[in-house]
Amino acid sequence: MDPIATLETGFGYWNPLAWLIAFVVAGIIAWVIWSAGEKGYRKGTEQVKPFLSGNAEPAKGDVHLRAGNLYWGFTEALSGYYERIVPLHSGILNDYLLWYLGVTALLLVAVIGMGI
Amino acid sequence: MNMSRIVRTVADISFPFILIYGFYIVVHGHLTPGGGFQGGAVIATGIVLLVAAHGHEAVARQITGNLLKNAETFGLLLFIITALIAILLGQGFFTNWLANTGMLFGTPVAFGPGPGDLNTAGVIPIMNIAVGIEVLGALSIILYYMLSGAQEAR
Amino acid sequence: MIPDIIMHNLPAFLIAVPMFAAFATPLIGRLGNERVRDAWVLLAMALTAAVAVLLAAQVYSAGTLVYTFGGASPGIPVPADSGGIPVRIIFTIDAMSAFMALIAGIVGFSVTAYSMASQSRSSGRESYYMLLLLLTVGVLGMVCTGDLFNFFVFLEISSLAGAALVASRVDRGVAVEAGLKYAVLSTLGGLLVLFAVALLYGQYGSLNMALIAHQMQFTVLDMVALVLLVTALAMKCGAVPMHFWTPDAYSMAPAPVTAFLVVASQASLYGLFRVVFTLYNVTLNYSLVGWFIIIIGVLSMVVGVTMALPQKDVMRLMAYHAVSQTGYMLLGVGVGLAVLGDETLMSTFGLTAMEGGIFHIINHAMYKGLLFLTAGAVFYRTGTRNLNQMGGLGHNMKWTMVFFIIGALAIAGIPPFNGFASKLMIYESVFLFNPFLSIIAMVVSILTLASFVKVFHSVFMGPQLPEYQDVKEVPAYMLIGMGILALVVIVFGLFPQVVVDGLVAPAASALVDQSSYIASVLGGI
Amino acid sequence: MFYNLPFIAVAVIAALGIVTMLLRQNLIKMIMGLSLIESAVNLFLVALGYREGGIAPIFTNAPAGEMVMPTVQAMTLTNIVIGIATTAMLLSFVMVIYRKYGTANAQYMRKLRG
Amino acid sequence: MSLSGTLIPVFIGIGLVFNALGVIGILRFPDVYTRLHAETKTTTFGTIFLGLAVVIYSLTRLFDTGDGEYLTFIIHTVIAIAALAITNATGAHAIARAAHMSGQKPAPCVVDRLSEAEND
Amino acid sequence: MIPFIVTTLFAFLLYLVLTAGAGDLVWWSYSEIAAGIVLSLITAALSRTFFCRNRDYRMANPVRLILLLFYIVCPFFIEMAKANLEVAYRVITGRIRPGIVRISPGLKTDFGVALLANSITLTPGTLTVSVDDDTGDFYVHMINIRKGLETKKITESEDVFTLFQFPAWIRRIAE
Amino acid sequence: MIEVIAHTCIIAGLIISAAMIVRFRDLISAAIAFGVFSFLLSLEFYILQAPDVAIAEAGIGAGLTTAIFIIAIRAVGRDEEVEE
Amino acid sequence: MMPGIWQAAILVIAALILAAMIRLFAGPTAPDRVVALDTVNTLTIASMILLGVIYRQLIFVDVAIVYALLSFVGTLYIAKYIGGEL
Amino acid sequence: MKKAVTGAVILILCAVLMIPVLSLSFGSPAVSQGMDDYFIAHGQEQTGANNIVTGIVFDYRGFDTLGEATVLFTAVLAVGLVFRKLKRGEEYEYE
Repeated sequence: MDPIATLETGFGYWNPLAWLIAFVVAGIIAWVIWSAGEKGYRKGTEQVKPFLSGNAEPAKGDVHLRAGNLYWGFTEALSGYYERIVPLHSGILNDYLLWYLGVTALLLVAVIGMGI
Repeated sequence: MNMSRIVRTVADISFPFILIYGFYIVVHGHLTPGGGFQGGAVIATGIVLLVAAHGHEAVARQITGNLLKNAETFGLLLFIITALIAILLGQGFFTNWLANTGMLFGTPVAFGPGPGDLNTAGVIPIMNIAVGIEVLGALSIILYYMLSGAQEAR
Repeated sequence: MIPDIIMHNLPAFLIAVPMFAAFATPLIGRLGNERVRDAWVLLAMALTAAVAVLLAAQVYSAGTLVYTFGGASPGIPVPADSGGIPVRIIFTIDAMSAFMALIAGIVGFSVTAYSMASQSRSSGRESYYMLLLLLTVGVLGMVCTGDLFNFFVFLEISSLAGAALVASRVDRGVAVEAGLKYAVLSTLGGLLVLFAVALLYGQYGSLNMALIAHQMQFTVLDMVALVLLVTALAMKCGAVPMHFWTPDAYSMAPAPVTAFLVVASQASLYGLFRVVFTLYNVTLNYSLVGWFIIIIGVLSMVVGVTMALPQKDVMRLMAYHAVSQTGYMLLGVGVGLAVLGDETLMSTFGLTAMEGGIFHIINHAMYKGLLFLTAGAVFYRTGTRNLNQMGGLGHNMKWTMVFFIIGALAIAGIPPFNGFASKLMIYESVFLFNPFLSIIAMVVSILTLASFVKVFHSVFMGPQLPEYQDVKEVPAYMLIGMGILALVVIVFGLFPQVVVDGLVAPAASALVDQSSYIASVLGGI
Repeated sequence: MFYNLPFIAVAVIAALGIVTMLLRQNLIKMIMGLSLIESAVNLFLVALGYREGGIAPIFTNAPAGEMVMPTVQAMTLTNIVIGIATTAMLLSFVMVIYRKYGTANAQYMRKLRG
Repeated sequence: MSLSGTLIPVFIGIGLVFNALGVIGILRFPDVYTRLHAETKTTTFGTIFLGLAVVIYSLTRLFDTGDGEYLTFIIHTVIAIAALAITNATGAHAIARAAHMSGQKPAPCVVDRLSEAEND
Repeated sequence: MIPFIVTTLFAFLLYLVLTAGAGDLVWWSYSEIAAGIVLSLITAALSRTFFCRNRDYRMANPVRLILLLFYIVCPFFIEMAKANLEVAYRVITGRIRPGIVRISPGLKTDFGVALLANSITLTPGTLTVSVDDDTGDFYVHMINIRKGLETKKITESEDVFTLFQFPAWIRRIAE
Repeated sequence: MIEVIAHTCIIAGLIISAAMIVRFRDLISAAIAFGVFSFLLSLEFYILQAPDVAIAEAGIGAGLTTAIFIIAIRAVGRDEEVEE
Repeated sequence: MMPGIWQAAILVIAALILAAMIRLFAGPTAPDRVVALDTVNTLTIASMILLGVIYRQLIFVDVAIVYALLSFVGTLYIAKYIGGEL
Repeated sequence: MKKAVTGAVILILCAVLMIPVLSLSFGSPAVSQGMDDYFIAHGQEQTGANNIVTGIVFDYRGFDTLGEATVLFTAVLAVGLVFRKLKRGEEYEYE
């Protein structure tokens, strides 16, 4: 293996080329399996038509999941967190300045308190 | 949209004086308090005074925005080219390549208090003039823009 | 091949070329038509990038470079009769500076190429190009300078140019709101930086970083100055909880500007590292400041990624990811700082953590720039950034989709792209320092992947929507801009060790090694 | 202590500027606060370089005496010009915001949030 | 020498007295126009006298030392005072006019021909 | 062309006054004079249209300038001193009787109007509030109106100025 | 000693005018107070032997900044709106 | 010659500046405040001329000229705004 | 709550701003003034400018001045950019 592509992290190593080769091998295997599929499949016939739970597939525009619907469960589960964190981004300039100066004051107290 | 006749007349009469005084500050920057920024600001304030007296459209007909923009660009280019020439002469960027050479602006100066001579200080007068032109253009054009924006707002 | 006069004055040209180009742009624009002006700007950016590359080559081969402005011979920083005090402005370019300049050069060039097409429909293009060049000047000056006041001046240049570019789409006023927030915060930060510089000057009577670092006493005033500098620069680089301007500014700016603003904020990050490592190094209370940086890093990672998940504006989502990724850099370098005093810990994992953090800087600049550019490409064709209204663009914008996939996989840390390499270094080294932090970093990485899956799905996947039937691929200039960055991402991903050995490790060791920095300026004291 | 007058002025003016920026909602007022802080920094710089009984660092017709420190004055000049540039830019932003939003109050300037 | 030695304190005294009167005037008078009277006339006059004191001082120095710089000093002082007089008067006029245009009436006013002229 | 020359001369004169005492060529040095010429030309190029707005070159006459100087030193200064004493009296006693009156000096030129207005503002208890652009009438705020003056529609300038008749002086100078 | 007292007076004026800037609700009044502040700051620079800075502050602070603030106030409205 | 007289004059002028600030604070309308501004301006110029003598730095009077010429601009703009002409 | 935090922040920053008042001494600046003494001693001969401040602004620290001029230029560009006349159809949607 070409050592040039190996990343020594100090604890182990990682080789992207090996990973790529593994990826290609997996792809070849998949292709072999795919090409060994059913021979009787013909395009343009009734058998191509997809069904969802026995019903005909709805129009294409309807099945597209819009972005707002994704991860609804995640945000719902963490709603307690989000209810706290989103109002912090209030859009008010005074608040932003207060955060900045507040962190400055906090660190000032910490550093000077520790230093003296 | 403009002030009374008295203010206009006084502004007209004092404008050349402010201008020549600003130039005096600029070219004497290396001798007396002042320099490019201060002189440029004085001249720009003179233009601001005219704008106050006559309204900015009337002034912009005489001293156009394009003229001021060109002045700004010209000043900056003169400044950076003056600094770049030093590289061509084999010295570092921003070297004072005229000082103490005896050429224009190159009269050597001895240490200690003295009356001062206009013909000294190398590239500093050139840079003073460049910065003066730039500042005068920049500050006045800012005012022009803001006035036109303010009129658009109403 | 290249004349000596250029090779000797590379640091000067690094600033002078884009600056001169910016000043001359109105002139060129008046002489020729728009095409000539575009070519001029592109040429200037290319020259800047070339100078940056040459400079990096010089620095990496010959060590720290010192350039004195105004001196008859630029290589001699300290005049003979001044008693060992450098009186002029000095550029001190070590490996870290050259590394940052390289990033700015690459991203700047690809962003300019992209802008040639993406800005073609908007007015005020001349000002736009000039401001972009000036923003580059600000960033390059910030990373190269060795003088505190000069640092402040360049900080102001980059703040003002950045704010103006953010506000450049004035139509609805929203962009101006973002620009105002950015400008007010960064001006206040700049003033506090100047206050800190004044405090340092009041004690040591000098403005040169090396000399101040050499004489540093760490009195109470130094502590105040340290805090003011650290918080101001952390605010400028968008660390939580001072990150609030970041999503606003990043999402409202034109896409190429956002891609470059990432570099600008990383220049602030560089300033932060420079302050804690070079200016204060041995005198510093390592663990406290180190832990401060670690904490704001972890907060940035978590808050950034969680805020990114429910966003529906694609630019805003990516902006929160920029906050999150900044956290990785802060974490890596913060761990290095926290163990700076301990030789054994430093050699076991501290240096590796820092290398990871610094490697992540360049990776982040590349892939985040790429992602912003793809978002801009989508916006260019569809006119919307709302994820809820998009879909099925993959059918028509194949190249954009490919570039997006590359960027998204890289940011999520999927092998074999470059994000994985740097994140791996951070995970492993931080695990030895504190396993908990490492786990948080991994979780954040997973959430990053999740949110980019969301973007990918809702923008490119799905059936062709009726309103986007006749969307075409973006113009070639934009593809060139994205292509350069994608190429860098892939190359860095495939050959990480080369990059780490050649670029990152020297930068990290230059950052840690304060004494050689001082010696290069003051000459072996 | 008593003689640290300019430094006291610096502290008070900077504190007043910070108060203005934190507590006032009008954007122009906040920019005035920013200008106050900037003036305070300028005064701080100049006061740092003052030497007791010194004269201005100009040799033209100068009387005899020790000179005050010139570097800080150069820095202050730079900062003054930067200050006017920043102020002009911020004020023009505020003008545009007023035109688009109909308000110059920071509490209502919050279309970007969340 | 003795002449200048007495003149300078006298002039400074006059100048300070008039400046003080001006400040008292702006504090005491009832409305903006009368305050402008105090401000414009007395402070300008007082400053002119202070400037005269400075000029006399410089003249004595000029005759003592023969330095060209004192000549410059005198000229610049005179210019400063001239500029001050012109700008002060014009500024006072501008403020008075603006105050009147903004609808501020003179408070204990005997006669106001301007408002009458505007109302016509 | 004439405005340019007039403005140049004016600016050059000012420059010479500003830099007096710099060198050995009488009071100036050669470089100062060279710089002065160049700068005056630039100044004239920028400001000639403002300086000579009405193409009125009466004030370029040296006799008028000398008269102006005399006017400022003698009558004007005396009136000013008197005015100040009066205002001082008013300040101390608080006895005022203010009002705005209209006077009609009949001046035409801009310079004359401005000069008179500034003179009025700096002298006897009067303050120019406004000036009518068409007729050249002044609206003057007086701090103490003598009894009986308020009834006149247009106040005579003799009632305002007691020692010296400013309008006459200024007519002699500027018109 | 006299100079110190005069200096104290000027510093006091500086602080008072700064406080007025903060306190005035009327933006025009605040701008006027800003003008006074600039004057006194310039005088302070003058006392601290920095004539260059004093000229810059006089030209920029007293003239231009006031003008720019006034223009902005003209566009934005005079009263400082207070949150209900 | 009396050495302290210039300093005493400065002291008086500084006190007068403080007194003028009362009008700045109290002035019921904006024009009143502008009157205070003009007063402070005049007094500042006076003190600058005097300080030029005290410091024996004769070139300092340049600052006073700049002041006298330019402080007028701010006044004009405020007057213009108050008069509703801007 | 927010008011208390604001007050605390202001108080802390005021206290910190008082530190220079107590520890720096006005009138007798830094211990090492080598740079300024160098400028005063050599500036006049090296640059030829009688005004040392101008000498520093344009010679020793001329690069800062270039940056400062650039800041002014940037501000002009910014003001011109936000007040520019928009082309027709150059409106972007938001929300």
